[in-house]
Amino acid sequence: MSEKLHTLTKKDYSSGSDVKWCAGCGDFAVLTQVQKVLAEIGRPPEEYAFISGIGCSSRFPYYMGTYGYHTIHGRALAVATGTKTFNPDLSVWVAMGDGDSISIGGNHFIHTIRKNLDIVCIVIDNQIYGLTKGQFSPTSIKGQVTKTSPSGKRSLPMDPVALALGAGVNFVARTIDRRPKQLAEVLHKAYEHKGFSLVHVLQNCIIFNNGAHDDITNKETRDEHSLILVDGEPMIFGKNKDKAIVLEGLNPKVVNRNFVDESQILIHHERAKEPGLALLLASMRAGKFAGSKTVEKFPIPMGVLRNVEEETYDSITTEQVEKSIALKGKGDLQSMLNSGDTWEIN
Amino acid sequence: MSEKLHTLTKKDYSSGSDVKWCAGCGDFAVLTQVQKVLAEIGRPPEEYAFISGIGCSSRFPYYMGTYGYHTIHGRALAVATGTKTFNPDLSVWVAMGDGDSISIGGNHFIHTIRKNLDIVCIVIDNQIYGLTKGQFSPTSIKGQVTKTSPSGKRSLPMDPVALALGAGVNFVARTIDRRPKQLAEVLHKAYEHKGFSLVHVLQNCIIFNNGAHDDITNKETRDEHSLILVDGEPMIFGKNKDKAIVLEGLNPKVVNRNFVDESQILIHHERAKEPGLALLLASMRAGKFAGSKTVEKFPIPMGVLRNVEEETYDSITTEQVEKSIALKGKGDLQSMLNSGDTWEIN
Amino acid sequence: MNQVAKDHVVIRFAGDSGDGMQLTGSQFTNSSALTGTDIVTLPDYPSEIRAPAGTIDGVSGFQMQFGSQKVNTPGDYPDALVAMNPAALKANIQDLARDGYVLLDIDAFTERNIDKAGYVENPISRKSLFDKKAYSIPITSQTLEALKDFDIPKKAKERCKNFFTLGILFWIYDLSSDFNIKWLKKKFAKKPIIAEANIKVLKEGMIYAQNSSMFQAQYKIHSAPLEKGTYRNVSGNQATGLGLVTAAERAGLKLFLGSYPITPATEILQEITRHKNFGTKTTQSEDEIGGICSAIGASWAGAFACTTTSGPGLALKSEALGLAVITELPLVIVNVQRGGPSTGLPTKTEQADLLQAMYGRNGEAPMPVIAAKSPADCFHQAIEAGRIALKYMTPVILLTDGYLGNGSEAFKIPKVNDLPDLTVKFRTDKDNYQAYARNPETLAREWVKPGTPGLMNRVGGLEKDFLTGAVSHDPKNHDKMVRIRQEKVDNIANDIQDLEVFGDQEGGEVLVIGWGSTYGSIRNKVQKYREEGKSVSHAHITHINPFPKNTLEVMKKFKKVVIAEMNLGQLDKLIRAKYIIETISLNKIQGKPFTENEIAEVVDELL
Amino acid sequence: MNQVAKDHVVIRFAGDSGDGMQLTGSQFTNSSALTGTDIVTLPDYPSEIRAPAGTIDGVSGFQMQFGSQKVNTPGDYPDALVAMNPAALKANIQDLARDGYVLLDIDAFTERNIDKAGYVENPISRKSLFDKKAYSIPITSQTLEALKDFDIPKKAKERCKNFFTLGILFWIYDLSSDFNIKWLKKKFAKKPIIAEANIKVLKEGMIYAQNSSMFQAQYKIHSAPLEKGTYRNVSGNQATGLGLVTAAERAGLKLFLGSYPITPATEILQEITRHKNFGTKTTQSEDEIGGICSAIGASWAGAFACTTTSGPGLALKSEALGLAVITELPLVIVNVQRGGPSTGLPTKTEQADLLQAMYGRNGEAPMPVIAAKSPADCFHQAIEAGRIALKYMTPVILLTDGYLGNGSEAFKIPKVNDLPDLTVKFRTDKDNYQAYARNPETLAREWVKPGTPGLMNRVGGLEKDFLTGAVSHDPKNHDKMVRIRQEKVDNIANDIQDLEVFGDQEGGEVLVIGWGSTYGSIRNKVQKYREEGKSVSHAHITHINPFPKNTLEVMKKFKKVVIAEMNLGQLDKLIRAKYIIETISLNKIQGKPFTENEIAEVVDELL
Ligand SMILES: Cc1ncc(C[n+]2csc(CCOP(=O)(O)OP(=O)(O)O)c2C)c(N)n1
Ligand SMILES: Cc1ncc(C[n+]2csc(CCOP(=O)(O)OP(=O)(O)O)c2C)c(N)n1
Ligand code: SF4
Ligand code: SF4
Ligand SMILES: [Mg+2]
Ligand SMILES: [Mg+2]
Repeated sequence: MSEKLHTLTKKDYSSGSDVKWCAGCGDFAVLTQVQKVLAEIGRPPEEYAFISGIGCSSRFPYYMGTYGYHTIHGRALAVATGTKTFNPDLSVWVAMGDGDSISIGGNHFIHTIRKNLDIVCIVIDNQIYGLTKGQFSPTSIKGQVTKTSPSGKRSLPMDPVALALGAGVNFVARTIDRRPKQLAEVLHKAYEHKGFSLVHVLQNCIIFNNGAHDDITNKETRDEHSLILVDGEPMIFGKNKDKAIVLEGLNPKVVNRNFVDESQILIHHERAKEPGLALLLASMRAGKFAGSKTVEKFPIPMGVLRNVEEETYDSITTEQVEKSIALKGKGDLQSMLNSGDTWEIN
Repeated sequence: MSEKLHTLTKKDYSSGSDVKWCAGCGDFAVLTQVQKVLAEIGRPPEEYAFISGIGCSSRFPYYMGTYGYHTIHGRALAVATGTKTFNPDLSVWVAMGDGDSISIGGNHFIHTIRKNLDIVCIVIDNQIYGLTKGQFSPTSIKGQVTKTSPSGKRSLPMDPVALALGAGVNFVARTIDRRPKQLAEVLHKAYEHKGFSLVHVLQNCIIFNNGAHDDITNKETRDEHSLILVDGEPMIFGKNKDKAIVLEGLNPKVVNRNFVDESQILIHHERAKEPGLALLLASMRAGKFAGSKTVEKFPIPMGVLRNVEEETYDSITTEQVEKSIALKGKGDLQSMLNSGDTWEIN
Repeated sequence: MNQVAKDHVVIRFAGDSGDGMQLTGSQFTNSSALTGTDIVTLPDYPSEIRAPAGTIDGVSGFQMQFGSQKVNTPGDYPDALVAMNPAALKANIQDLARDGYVLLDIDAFTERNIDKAGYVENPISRKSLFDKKAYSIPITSQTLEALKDFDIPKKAKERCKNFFTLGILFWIYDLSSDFNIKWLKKKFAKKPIIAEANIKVLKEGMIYAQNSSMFQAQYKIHSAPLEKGTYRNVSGNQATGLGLVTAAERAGLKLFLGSYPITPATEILQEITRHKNFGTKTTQSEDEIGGICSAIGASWAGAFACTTTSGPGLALKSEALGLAVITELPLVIVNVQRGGPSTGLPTKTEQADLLQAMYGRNGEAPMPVIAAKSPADCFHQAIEAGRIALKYMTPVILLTDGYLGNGSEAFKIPKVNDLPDLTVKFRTDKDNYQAYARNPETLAREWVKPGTPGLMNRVGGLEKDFLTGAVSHDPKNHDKMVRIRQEKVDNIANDIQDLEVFGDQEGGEVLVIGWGSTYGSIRNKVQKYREEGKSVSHAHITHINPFPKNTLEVMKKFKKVVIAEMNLGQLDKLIRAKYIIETISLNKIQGKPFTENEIAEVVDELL
Repeated sequence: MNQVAKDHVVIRFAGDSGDGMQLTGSQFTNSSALTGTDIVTLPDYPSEIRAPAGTIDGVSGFQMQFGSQKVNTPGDYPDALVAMNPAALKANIQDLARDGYVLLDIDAFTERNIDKAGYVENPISRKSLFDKKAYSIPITSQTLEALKDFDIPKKAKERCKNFFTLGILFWIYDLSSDFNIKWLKKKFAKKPIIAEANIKVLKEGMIYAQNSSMFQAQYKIHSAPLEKGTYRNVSGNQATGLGLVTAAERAGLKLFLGSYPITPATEILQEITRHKNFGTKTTQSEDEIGGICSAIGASWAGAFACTTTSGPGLALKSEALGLAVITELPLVIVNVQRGGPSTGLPTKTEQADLLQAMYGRNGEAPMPVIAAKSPADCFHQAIEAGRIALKYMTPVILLTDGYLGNGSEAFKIPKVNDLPDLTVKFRTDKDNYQAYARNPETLAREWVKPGTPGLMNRVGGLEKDFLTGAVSHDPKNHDKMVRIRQEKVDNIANDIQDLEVFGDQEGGEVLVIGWGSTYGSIRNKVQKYREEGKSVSHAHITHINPFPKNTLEVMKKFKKVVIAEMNLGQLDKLIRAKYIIETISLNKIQGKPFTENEIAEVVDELL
């Protein structure tokens, strides 16, 4: 590390390149918070590797004053797997769009989660293909009219959070470009979490899907439509904090807070060992699921849904290498070549 | 349909080709039950399309007396998407191994589920790569020693059922090669279910992973390790039916049946609209999850976990075509070519 | 007012992404086309990411050429440049023809904009910055003035300014505004006030030009001697989409398209999605592999199946292409080439996917490859690709590129009955069916639709018996099958048009061979050579695999053969390998076709 | 007993998958190698799916040749065939050399087995079925008899029968059983009774052969004049794995391998996974794309990164290869070719991925391509691939094939210090760093490890400025970069060995050019021609992209150039396109290299 550690600021994590997103694009907020959080963490910029795929959001690495790799569409996590497994000392961050991460990149998404690679993975979800100018993505809502769905999208959206839980994720949070404080908080926790840390950021594409998240950003409606998760606290929401989530059998239910006993209200535990609570929260898919016959409307849970730890892929890999050295001794090339059944020709 | 409908038998659904699986391979049981079930359904063989990828299990179509396509590794569902969307009259069945379906084929797996394509999808899971002679697969257990994990597999297994639920599956069942009756029952239900129907079949690869499912097939242990789901019935298991599942908060718990009130025992409802119950069942991952810090041991739930219906991709596609014809009239080539701004040169 | 007749004119419209330059350009194009001139257009979108307004990165352009002769390209150097702000001026001024002029909105030359464009001082004041003719017109203020009585927001008024520009150009080139006015009324049928405002501004523009003393002359481009018929303006991507729908109909089949968005191919998917009333089904897949695989699944089920993409997407489809080859199913793959390698230059054109199209898959997996030469030709080559695919039961790759896909030209609308009949017969006869028995002439196997009673069969990616189609590991059978798959493709040479020579039919000094979108620029230059009496000829290859049978014969008639392509010599490699003939490779990899000068640099030396 | 000296002998071991033929074969091979003979082996596994015991589909084979001269191939036609059951006999008898003999286990010729093999009657009774010498020996019953006093299950006793066979062969070829006995003791250290049993049976086999009157002679193969040194037997896949580990060590780097299992390449991954104590890290990815992408990510982080696969897998890696090209990172891609197209013939060999290796990606994406010629050569070419990748900062494709990968030969173990020094220097100097500045000689850019203070930079798949590496859409810069990437690869021609001629150095009648695994079969035949005094020479190409600088010069010295490959003429296409020279293409696509006859058929005509 550099000798004279000046206090690192946001600027130390900026590459200084012109940022080329559309004015008003939600990506700016994510960039700002990431840079701010890195400054707060205080590790020198060279220890970070930012990796992305292709998409508006995937331009991310170009704007970071760290090492960066803008790879190909959908493959950021696959590339990151090599980077982090090979050099676990790097702090590896991946930024991707909804299409990049769970359309073309879906297979790497679920498998990098399964492996529990120790990285921070930010999925910037505008529910549209931005860079290619407005086709639907897996997260677009059913019936949504886009350039490739003029008669309406034909399938229900895929939820990155639910998918990640299905793949066995240990840290997952959801937040939104318009809640910078929560975004920063969640990024801090994601950084601190050992293992794959998914941060799902709802983001507004002002050009091709403006207002997709209006219900949870508009002053008038947002409090009714979002459930801010606080570890150890009961799940209460609404402008007047008058609504609460209770359990009815196995299912969550929205109730008027005044009509239930406080003790009945579900308490959030992000570190609950069992995945039940996180799964339940992930199953609360707000109004976005229009057209579904089986999904009820709920406020959308935001914050850290789950935060537990398991061994990471990169650390087990390193451990296996170390064990092998301990067992067989540090590799010696000549002995490796000479091993097995050999014979001499004289 | 053919004029003289003779009573169809299992044989009518066999291609008559020599079956080339190893003696004792669990794949035989699956083949037999599928042929039997088709005979019971009674539709003529030409109305079925069996599609597979690459793997031992993917030889399936060659043995069926129906139309069949043995495609490439991991792509069976992608091919099936075209077949079924184009011709919804066909009954499309896909058979794949664990590697084929959720390793290389993982992206098509989650997206075909998301689209809710109306097919039957059989994942034959031996927790190993059979055809390539014994490398680990995503479903292999952590620490498992295989040809490519001589020091033990480095990650927890991926569970096809949990993954499918994360992707939003509406019908999902789990069964095993050694329970032919349950297998047949589940296949019938999968066929009847409109939409993507996942049948996860645990299967024994006698050559490369023999005994992987011993705990749930051995006479002595199986009743303690499997929870047979019966719609509308309480969840009871154990050799002496002395164990039961109850809910503790949001988490399932195994209890001695004698020490709880019958009414506390969880009742299985495969048609529950909310996904909570299915998610809870999927989170019960039996002893296989050795090495996990967060997963408790449970009996493995077998039978239909979830069975609800949503609109299917193929039917909405057809509907959109029909609506377009109703609106614009049946396509006329000359008018299509002449549409837009035209001018005459004389 | 004096009127000067001109043979052809090139105009480039440039402004901020929000300035509506694409619209202005196409409106002008259509109005001109209506007078019977030939037209070719090319939009130039800003590179992938939207940049801040007013910057060079945010400039959007649209170039068009119209002429009283066949015009083959949107032109090398604009005769007129419309620059709606300083950035547009800066980004384009260097391309202006020697005697060209600039038309600019002086209102946009504010200090802030000048600064954003990266100019140090106002370029208009500094004569030396461009010694070109410039018409500085207060377009924005004139627009606002014209609309002062309209009760609409100022923003909406400002948005009309491109119609003021259009009006000026209409006057300069003596075009009627009738078409435009009709279009505005239709477009804003629900907001008549906006239609009115635009119409008002358009007319004021025309009046302004007429009254101003700036313009010394009006230019007149007479109608071109085009074939009689009904025309429309089509882009290559649109034409490809229409061609595929047409091929399906002519085959009596339903179209299925499996695709994944990618620049610059996405519009084909978007076009086809609009024609559901033909029974067309499309699926936007999770990725390119899903795109081609779903198409293969549909083809197996009896569809006329297609997949569309650009270079990186074609790379992803490599493995599945092999499956289509070995299971011998019809399939059209459209590859709209862009700058490579890797993500490369996604919005620029290139011809560097040819060898990938030929060889980008494991094993011996031959596949016909054809290329369209102009936006309208995309329509015909889409049908040709369908014809070959269906007749020979094979995947076929159709190569176009960003220049063709985005560019447009006048398209003579064919009479449906004049189009090839591609009628397909499925096998339904149960007797003696063998899945890999071949038609002795085409070597195609028969197509059976799943669902057909009595013909149940299984296909797959493993090598198969030459007759039954059952899996076969027999070495001799494999050798036979590898050769027969090659023969089937080679054999198509008997069923395609001869290579035509433009120029010296009996041979001469130099033959320039091209393929794909360089057609127009090569043809123009060769035409000039010939007008100068020089022995330069042009042959343009549409069928690349297999080549037309007379290809060698044609080349041998010329002393020198130049192969011009936007890559490092890919067609050249194929020709040399096949014919063992000395050639001169002319390469340019700059995201655009050759200028006349660039061809001259090489060809002049040979004369 | 009379002993007959023999130059070389080819033995094929064939039996049911469970009969341990691979083991028997390699044990015999090692015992022979210890006497100093040269050896080459080739296993022939049953096709992908395990078939019922006793059937033709279930037959597993292992062929080996040993000789008192360099033997280059496992041999065309076996001199001895060991057939452990009727199916093994039926599947192999047609390949037996004219004067070859069969050794069979008569106990296995039960009615049931005869029937399963598809024989109508007992082939042994029907003399006409094979007019070859046959030794029918009651191997199973003799084995059981030998073990009658052993207290182990009958199954376990039966499993010893292959050692009885081995004993017989040891006697016939006068080999010592010492090595074998040692091996058994070690292998069954924990089950000494099994070791004992096998040793007993082995000795009984030798005694049986000696005592039986069947065998008129013992054959003696004297030791070959091999270079002095320590040898071991390696398969090509093993050698490739060892070569990659070696290259990393010689470069002072850690090896990273990202791979996905696929026949016949999986063993390389399996081999490398064993050498973790070198700091080697491997990942079995979710798919081939994950395999190459993780390798690219590791290379970017400073690893010596590799990915291994076979044809269909290489197809899937196409897109990512382009990313490695444009970001100019070192990477070794090993492609173990198999029969194509599509899934094709996964267990058979072929050379039909060459053009895919050359051109299978979008845009102009040149990449060095080299090929190994024998199992042991895989070791050296893995190092050579590493050398080029690291020195030139480029992905390199190493082509081997199923024949090399599974086959084995005697490998002279090099002294580590004699191996090339591949030491790599990472850039750490902060001053004046430009990400795309190039070494003027190699044209390589510098390698910076993320983590290095002060050198933070961003790379990616978009076209980049020739110096700074920043994204650039400039047309001229793109043209320059496309050409420089090509030049960098072409330039490697200055840094590789000249093409060598075996035969007429000054030129002659016929030059046979080959590449890859056909080396042995071409060399053998050419050697015979030369012994007959005929002017036939052989040149074997290792570096395919770029070719050695003297390639044209070499070819021009010969009247006829024959290019022999296991495909439809892929190297031939490259040579013709590059050198515009007439060649004769000799092709075979039957899953195995040429026999001498097949070469003669073409070459004889030219003499
Ligand atoms: C292999 C490949 N396929 C397709 C594309 C085209 N493409 C680029 S970005 C993109 C999707 C962008 O959407 P998303 O990932 O949601 O990012 P956003 O632009 O919305 O931030 C697509 C389809 C590509 N570059 N490469
Ligand atoms: C593109 C590609 N990659 C790899 C392979 C090699 N391969 C064939 S089957 C298989 C996995 C088989 O395992 P699974 O899917 O679990 O099926 P099983 O054989 O166990 O039934 C692999 C890796 C291939 N054929 N194609
Ligand atoms: S198109 Fe949308 S996502 Fe892309 S930069 Fe613009 S606002 Fe942001
Ligand atoms: S290898 Fe395993 S999965 Fe494959 S056929 Fe044999 S027993 Fe079945
Ligand atoms: Mg998006
Ligand atoms: Mg398996």
